[in-house]
Amino acid sequence: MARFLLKRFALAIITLFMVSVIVFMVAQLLPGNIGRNVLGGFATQQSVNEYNHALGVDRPVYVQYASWISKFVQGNLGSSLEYKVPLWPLLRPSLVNSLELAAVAFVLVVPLSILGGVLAALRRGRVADRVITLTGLSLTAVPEFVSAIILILVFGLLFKVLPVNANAPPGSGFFTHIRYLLLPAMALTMVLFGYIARMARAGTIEALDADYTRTAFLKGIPTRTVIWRHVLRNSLLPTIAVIATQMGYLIGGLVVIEKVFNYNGIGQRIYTAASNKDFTMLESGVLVIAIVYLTAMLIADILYSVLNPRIRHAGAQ
Amino acid sequence: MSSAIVLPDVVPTRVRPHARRETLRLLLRSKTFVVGSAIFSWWVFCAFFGFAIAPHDPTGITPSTLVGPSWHHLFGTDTLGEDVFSRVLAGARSILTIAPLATALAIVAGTTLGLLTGYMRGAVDDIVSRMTEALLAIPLIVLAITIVVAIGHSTAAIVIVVGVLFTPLVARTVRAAVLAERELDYVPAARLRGERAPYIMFVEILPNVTGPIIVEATVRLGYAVFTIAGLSFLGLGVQPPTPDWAADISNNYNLLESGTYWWTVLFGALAIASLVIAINLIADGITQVLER
Amino acid sequence: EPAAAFGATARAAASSSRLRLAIIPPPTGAIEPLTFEDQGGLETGGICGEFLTRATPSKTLLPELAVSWKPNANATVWTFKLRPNVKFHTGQAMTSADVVATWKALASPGSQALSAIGSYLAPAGVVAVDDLTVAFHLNSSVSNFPYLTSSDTYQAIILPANYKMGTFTSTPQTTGAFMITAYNPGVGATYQRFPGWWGGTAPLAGVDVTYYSAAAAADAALLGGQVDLIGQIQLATDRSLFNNSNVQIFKARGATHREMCMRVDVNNPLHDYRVRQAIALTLDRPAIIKQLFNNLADIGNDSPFAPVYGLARSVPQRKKNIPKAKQLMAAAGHAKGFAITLTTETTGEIPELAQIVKQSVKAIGINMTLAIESATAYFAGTSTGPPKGWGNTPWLNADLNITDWGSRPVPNVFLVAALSTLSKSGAGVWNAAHYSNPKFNSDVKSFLAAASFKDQNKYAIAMQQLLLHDTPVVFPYFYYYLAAGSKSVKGYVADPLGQIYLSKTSLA
Amino acid sequence: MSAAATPAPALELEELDVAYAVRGVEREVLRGVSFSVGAGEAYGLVGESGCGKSTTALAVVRYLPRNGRVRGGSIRVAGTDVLALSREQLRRLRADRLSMVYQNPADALNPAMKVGQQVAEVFRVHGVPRNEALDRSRDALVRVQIADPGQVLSRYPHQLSGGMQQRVVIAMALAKDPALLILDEPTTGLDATVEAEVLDLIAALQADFNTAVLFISHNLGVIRKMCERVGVLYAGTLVEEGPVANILEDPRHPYTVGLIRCIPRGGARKDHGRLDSIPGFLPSIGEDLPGCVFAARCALAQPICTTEEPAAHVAGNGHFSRCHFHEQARELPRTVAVELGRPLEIERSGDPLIRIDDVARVFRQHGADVHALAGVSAAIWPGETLGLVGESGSGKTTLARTLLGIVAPTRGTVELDGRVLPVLSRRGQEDVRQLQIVFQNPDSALNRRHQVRRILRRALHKLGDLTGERADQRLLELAEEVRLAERYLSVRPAQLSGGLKQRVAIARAFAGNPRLVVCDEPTSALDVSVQAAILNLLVELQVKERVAYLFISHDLGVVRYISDRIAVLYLGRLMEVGSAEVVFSGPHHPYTEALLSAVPTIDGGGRQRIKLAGEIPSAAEPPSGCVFHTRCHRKLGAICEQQEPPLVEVGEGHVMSCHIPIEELRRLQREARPAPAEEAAV
Ligand SMILES: Nc1ncnc2c1ncn2[C@@H]1O[C@H](COP(=O)(O)OP(=O)(O)OP(=O)(O)O)[C@@H](O)[C@H]1O
Ligand SMILES: Nc1ncnc2c1ncn2[C@@H]1O[C@H](COP(=O)(O)OP(=O)(O)OP(=O)(O)O)[C@@H](O)[C@H]1O
Ligand SMILES: [Mg+2]
Ligand SMILES: [Mg+2]
Repeated sequence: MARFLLKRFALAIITLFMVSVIVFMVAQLLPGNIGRNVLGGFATQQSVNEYNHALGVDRPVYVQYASWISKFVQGNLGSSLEYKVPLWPLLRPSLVNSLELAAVAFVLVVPLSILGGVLAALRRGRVADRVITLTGLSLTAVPEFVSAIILILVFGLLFKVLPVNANAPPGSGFFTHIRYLLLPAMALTMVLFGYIARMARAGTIEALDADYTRTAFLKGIPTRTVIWRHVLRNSLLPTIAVIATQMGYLIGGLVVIEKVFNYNGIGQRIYTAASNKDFTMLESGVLVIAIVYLTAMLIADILYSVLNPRIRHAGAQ
Repeated sequence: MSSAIVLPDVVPTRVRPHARRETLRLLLRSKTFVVGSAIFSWWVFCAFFGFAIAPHDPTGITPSTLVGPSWHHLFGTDTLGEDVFSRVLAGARSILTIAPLATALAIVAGTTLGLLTGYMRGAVDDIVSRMTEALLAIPLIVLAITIVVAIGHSTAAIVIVVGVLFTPLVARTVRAAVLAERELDYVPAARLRGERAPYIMFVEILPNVTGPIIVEATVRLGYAVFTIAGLSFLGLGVQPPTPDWAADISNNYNLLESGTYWWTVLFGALAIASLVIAINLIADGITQVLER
Repeated sequence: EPAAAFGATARAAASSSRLRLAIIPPPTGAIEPLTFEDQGGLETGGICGEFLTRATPSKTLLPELAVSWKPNANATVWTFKLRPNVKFHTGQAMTSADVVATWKALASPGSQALSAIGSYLAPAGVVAVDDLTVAFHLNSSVSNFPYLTSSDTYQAIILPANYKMGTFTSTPQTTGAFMITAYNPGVGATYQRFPGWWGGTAPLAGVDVTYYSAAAAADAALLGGQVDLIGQIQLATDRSLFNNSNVQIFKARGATHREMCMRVDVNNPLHDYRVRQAIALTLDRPAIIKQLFNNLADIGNDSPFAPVYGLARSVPQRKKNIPKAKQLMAAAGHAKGFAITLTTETTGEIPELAQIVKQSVKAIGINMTLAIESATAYFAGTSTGPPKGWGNTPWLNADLNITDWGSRPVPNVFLVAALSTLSKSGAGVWNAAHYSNPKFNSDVKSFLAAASFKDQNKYAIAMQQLLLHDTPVVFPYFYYYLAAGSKSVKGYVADPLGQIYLSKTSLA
Repeated sequence: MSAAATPAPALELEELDVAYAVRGVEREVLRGVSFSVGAGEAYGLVGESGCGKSTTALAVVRYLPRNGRVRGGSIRVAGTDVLALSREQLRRLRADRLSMVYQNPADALNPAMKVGQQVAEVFRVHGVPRNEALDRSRDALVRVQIADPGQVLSRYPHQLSGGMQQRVVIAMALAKDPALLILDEPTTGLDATVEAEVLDLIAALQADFNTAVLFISHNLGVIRKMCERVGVLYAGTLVEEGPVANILEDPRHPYTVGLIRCIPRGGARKDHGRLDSIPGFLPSIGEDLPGCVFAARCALAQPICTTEEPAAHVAGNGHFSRCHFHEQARELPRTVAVELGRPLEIERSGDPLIRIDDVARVFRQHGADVHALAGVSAAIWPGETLGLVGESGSGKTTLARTLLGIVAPTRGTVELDGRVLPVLSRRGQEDVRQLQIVFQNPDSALNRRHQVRRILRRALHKLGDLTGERADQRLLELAEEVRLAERYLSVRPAQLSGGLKQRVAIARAFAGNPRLVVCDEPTSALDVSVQAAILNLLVELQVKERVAYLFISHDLGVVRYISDRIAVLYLGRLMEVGSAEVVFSGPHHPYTEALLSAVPTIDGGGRQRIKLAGEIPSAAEPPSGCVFHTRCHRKLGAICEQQEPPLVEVGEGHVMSCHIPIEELRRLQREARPAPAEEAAV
């Protein structure tokens, strides 16, 4: 297992490298001369050149990449072109926010959708199944901004039970934070429920049809026990991976939701960076997300291999 | 015993009707598929004739702004006095041109890539797989936004961006299918006939992976709509006054908070939802039939 | 490290007498008085900063850090007496040295204030007379110069002589009633009441600013009771706040407006003044004002002379007149109309306005395509230098565009920067129509020099007529500057230019 | 019914009707099946694939697939009516009285749970405390002759070999000392040697537990070995039932007769004559069969057979047959003329067609080097058949693929007519044509999206250089040669039965008159009736085209029938090569000896079983010296562990790799076997 994880880790590193290359290339696409964008129209060409030189953006691309990435791995993310302040202090709170939101959404959606999926599987073909599957399908289908808006209307303005902005007032306690994050988290739940539930359902059905489940039943084990001990253990394995793959989206892909709830997540940061051509912010931000995502994947791998003896003993026979 | 009766091979043969027709029949039995395609075809119809059948000029600005739903204005009017009903009908066009084009692009490119990597394996495969992994590590919308901001949000740009970003995802699915296929003996059998790689990939394997590809295509289409709507909600969509569901929502959703004026948003939202749901229903139906 | 500080001070701040303020959109770039030019920036700076004088919607000028001022005979030298024992947030006392330092910087290259003052004032012209007296030696006579020293030249926040660029948000060092104690770019800022303020004690203990990028989110926050005040709102983007019993709208009639500029110097139909007139004649301005502002705007007469200025009122208002427009088109040889692209930005109601224009000009056969870009894209690129002196930024070079303009207490900037011929002195730097008319230029000079209102009006009328004829720019309306607050906000006065002046504001 | 004599039969089926709902339509699978299994009796259920064996079993344990339904009849287990039970009662029944073991042990065990937990569960349901349950589990494993139970209990299923897994499953099944044990093809998919082990085990256990056993299999040999009475199931109907010996030696139903004739028995060889076969195939489920279910394929069929359902005609001592003409059954005319295929005289003096010289192949599998082939040398002469036998994983397929060039050897060469052949991708079209293959599984060998015609035409084009007119012409001839009715040309493989598919595959292989065709277990996926037809076809083609075969199979009977020479492979090494006769009659290599002894024959008796010690070693770390020494029952001692015996000629054309001198072997093996059954049977 150790070597399995080592392999995964190595792969993650390679992937990370690829990400950095991709994002750097994409950033190069952004039009306009950095110095000009930053100094504005009235600056003289000469001062612009000086600025660019100071930034080193007049060097060949690969040199820039090298210096950027080498700084990055040393934990130096450089500073924002737009705000002219170090990046990390900007990104960190946003990242923390994103993680908080993701966490809340997670706590909501994972149990819910797994429950739904398993239930649907157990009631395969019956009404409950159809209902769960179709609701999930529909919820997933509705673009996040639509569901978000509706949630705001209902809970924020009609009943006034939940705050419509996700940012808890500074200094407020844990539960207040949660309260503030509830609406966006619910919106996310809507988006993800169908997807995860679907996977859980498929996995459970597969396990239900498996021979070993038959064996268990023929042993005369009570249904509930069979489901717990034999079916779920195998059926939820794939779901773990599925959930992990959503981390990227949960952390950095919430541009729309964050906009609607004016939540200062890393998605917003990157979005503004992109639209304001804040190259450094964009590059480092995306890389940070990638790191979080890959970490999540690694954790999933570990979980997976812990729960799945086949992998745990890979090579050991 | 030369007097042996040699029975000719006359037995009730199990020649079922043509496979493809069979599949179609099954599809038509599947409720989800039928409902889905019904809704979907309605929107396709609107994409073609929406402007024609719209009761009012979808881009006709009138002084009667924000009028609630009525017989004259079924879905009411928006802040510019444009008829929402007409805009919803006509709005199908923009999304139903961009999304399918993007998907088509992704499918064609992705399938080729998937076949190559799945059949050839080796270095190409590794590199592409890493690439895919890398792309998955970056939230798609973020990449999309960045590139669109970079190259400007023309229709072509969005089609290409979404298409390209979806390509590796499609490739991954196809690759998986191909990996399973290449283990089957008809592949070595072909090689033992002296067939060349391209023939094996496109003539032997491709027809056997159409199932997953079709499913993927429908699923992707759903995500394409989702993504493109998101972009256009963020203001990276078509130019006004061209009617566009997501854009109209994003222009009007601030009205909701007043409690009134819900009609300026609701119908667009329903339109998007119904379209994506329809697509998912179709995908669901196809999956069930193909994977039975 | 701002983020930490933000959290830190915030913890202490739960008292109800703190105003929760929504600013939209977030400042772009660093908060640097000398160089900021965006709404978010000037609002963030203005809350803690003060000026020599403060403009009011009623056009009267109030003393702030200056107590009195007077010109010489021909209004080329203005002498300001400064307020005694004013303290900076750093504790040091304000003297003429600080004012001179600030104003020399404002008059030097790289200062964004040049657009307002560059054409009259050189750094050398700013001199300290004594500890509390400063004299401005202008290179031409400007009768309404004091207005340019007011809060409306929003870069002109008085800073200590030893101010270091880039430290504005990290160390409180202005003179205002509130001192900025934390700033988190794109997220928010925190202000604390300044005990040593010369004006006494402000009612509010402090201000918590949250930046919003979507109006709807801010509205939701106000309606949901998460903010008390929104710096600027608009019917088009914040309709839900209007005729809502829980919301009070603060109006400031001013000269805030949109300019539809038509390049006069490229060879396309717009080159012909008759075409430009025709386009202007297709607009039904009262209807537009009703539709976009619910009548909270003054009608524009295609000149910067907003009704608030009371200038050139005698000139008849341009009205919608399709037949005439058609004639003009025909006369210009475009009876069949033509196709053209209108480039503009996604700011406030501008997209709607653009659509209305598109629809209006259909009547005279013009087929207009809209290219509506994000403000960033619209203002991106260079605005100086080749090819024609305006660089390559869309907003100064598109054949036909619509740009948002802030209010000014006096029309100087509009006349000098936006309509005069481009020159070293900084005139014409924002002349998006590339309009150039010697007569107009000289009228501008005379107008600026004219001491009496009567004379000013005379030149105004002349210019108004020139502009009506040449129509380089369509000024469809001057809309009121609006802010929105919860019912609990007391004593807040909206400012036409968007300064958020909170020293007299309180929460019930 | 004799079985009914015993007081409370362990199992009693009466007029059982089962149907599967396929797309809304209920299709009959079991049509009034009645039989009973007496307490302590072992009852066999045979029939070709798809006839309803598993369905019967699943119906008994009330675990039919979701779309399955018992439409009528009754099932009684030890007196209790299974169908009438409530959920809870059913659970109890399963917990106490009823057990089932099915085909694939790997799937039958939960991959995510330790074996220990899984076995313990059986006791836990009876409320036995955890650690006691564990102890009992240990005993259970001991009973199924697992060497160190503690070890096994703490492992996960995937860490056990197939044989081990099946033992565990059986242990679980017997742990509760059930009244009825259902075994559904418990050994299919296991290697001959392992199968023998497991069967012995079951036999032994059944003896001392005296549990009633319902033994399901399609292998008559196994049934004979394991059961007292047997029922022959065809198309969901029990067509014949009776004591095993009667059924096999004196069958009264044409179907049974046909089945038995299909099997290459005793010393049957291709040059002694063709095998008989049953034409056509099993009716698909739910087909409407008013008369005798077998009528369509029966050579005795008369009009009455298609209209009237035959009654059960009793032929004494509980032997009955549902056939209108049960007396004539034995005179069932052959469907294939016995016509002696003239033995091809093979000219071995000249150059061989193919020579494999010291071919080795190593696969890298997670970290370990798997030596699939370790220096194999062999030759095949034109027109001959070289049979290749060996347990699973011994390298048969790898050898074949190396020869074809699909797999590149890590060492050694493959020569065609004395020319060294490169790997496939570098072979010229001419060489490609020379060597073709028939795969084990026709489903995977044929492209399911291509019509038969297209498949064959392409083959003709690439291998036979034929196009247009001539191609069409040849196509028809080809179809004719493989007995493929023309109407099948225009369908897709999915619509063909296994046998027809294999015919298509063969036709494809012969499209360009190849000189060597590799047959990798070409019949192991087929039912015996079809297998016979395929074997006949292969022989015919060989006679006609003088093609050489490399014939791989697990089934020694089949190999013996079709091969001229036989090579025995073990862990990627040749143990013995010789003419079919010699290899079978001996003296043979100890391993060969063991293999032969493992095969259960219809004729019963046979040799006494030779137990092979331990498991097949992994090809990743092969034993030192003679790779077989770890399991060899004739192991000499140290020498076997240290020196690898050379492959020496021990008789003309008979080579062997063993330290024991040939004469010694002959003597030992004489003693071991008083009266060899084969010679008798020839
Ligand atoms: N769930 C199902 N739905 C529809 N048809 C089925 C189902 N399960 C089995 N069948 C069909 O019912 C028939 C009998 O199946 P069954 O598995 O009992 O045959 P079998 O004798 O066990 O065959 P084998 O020897 O291959 O195991 C076959 O034709 C099979 O295709
Ligand atoms: N592609 C491969 N990669 C890794 N190992 C392989 C590969 N192919 C075969 N092997 C290993 O080589 C050994 C021989 O395999 P092979 O398939 O030749 O045996 P076989 O005699 O054909 O078995 P069977 O009778 O089950 O078909 C086995 O241990 C197998 O695991
Ligand atoms: Mg079966
Ligand atoms: Mg094999």
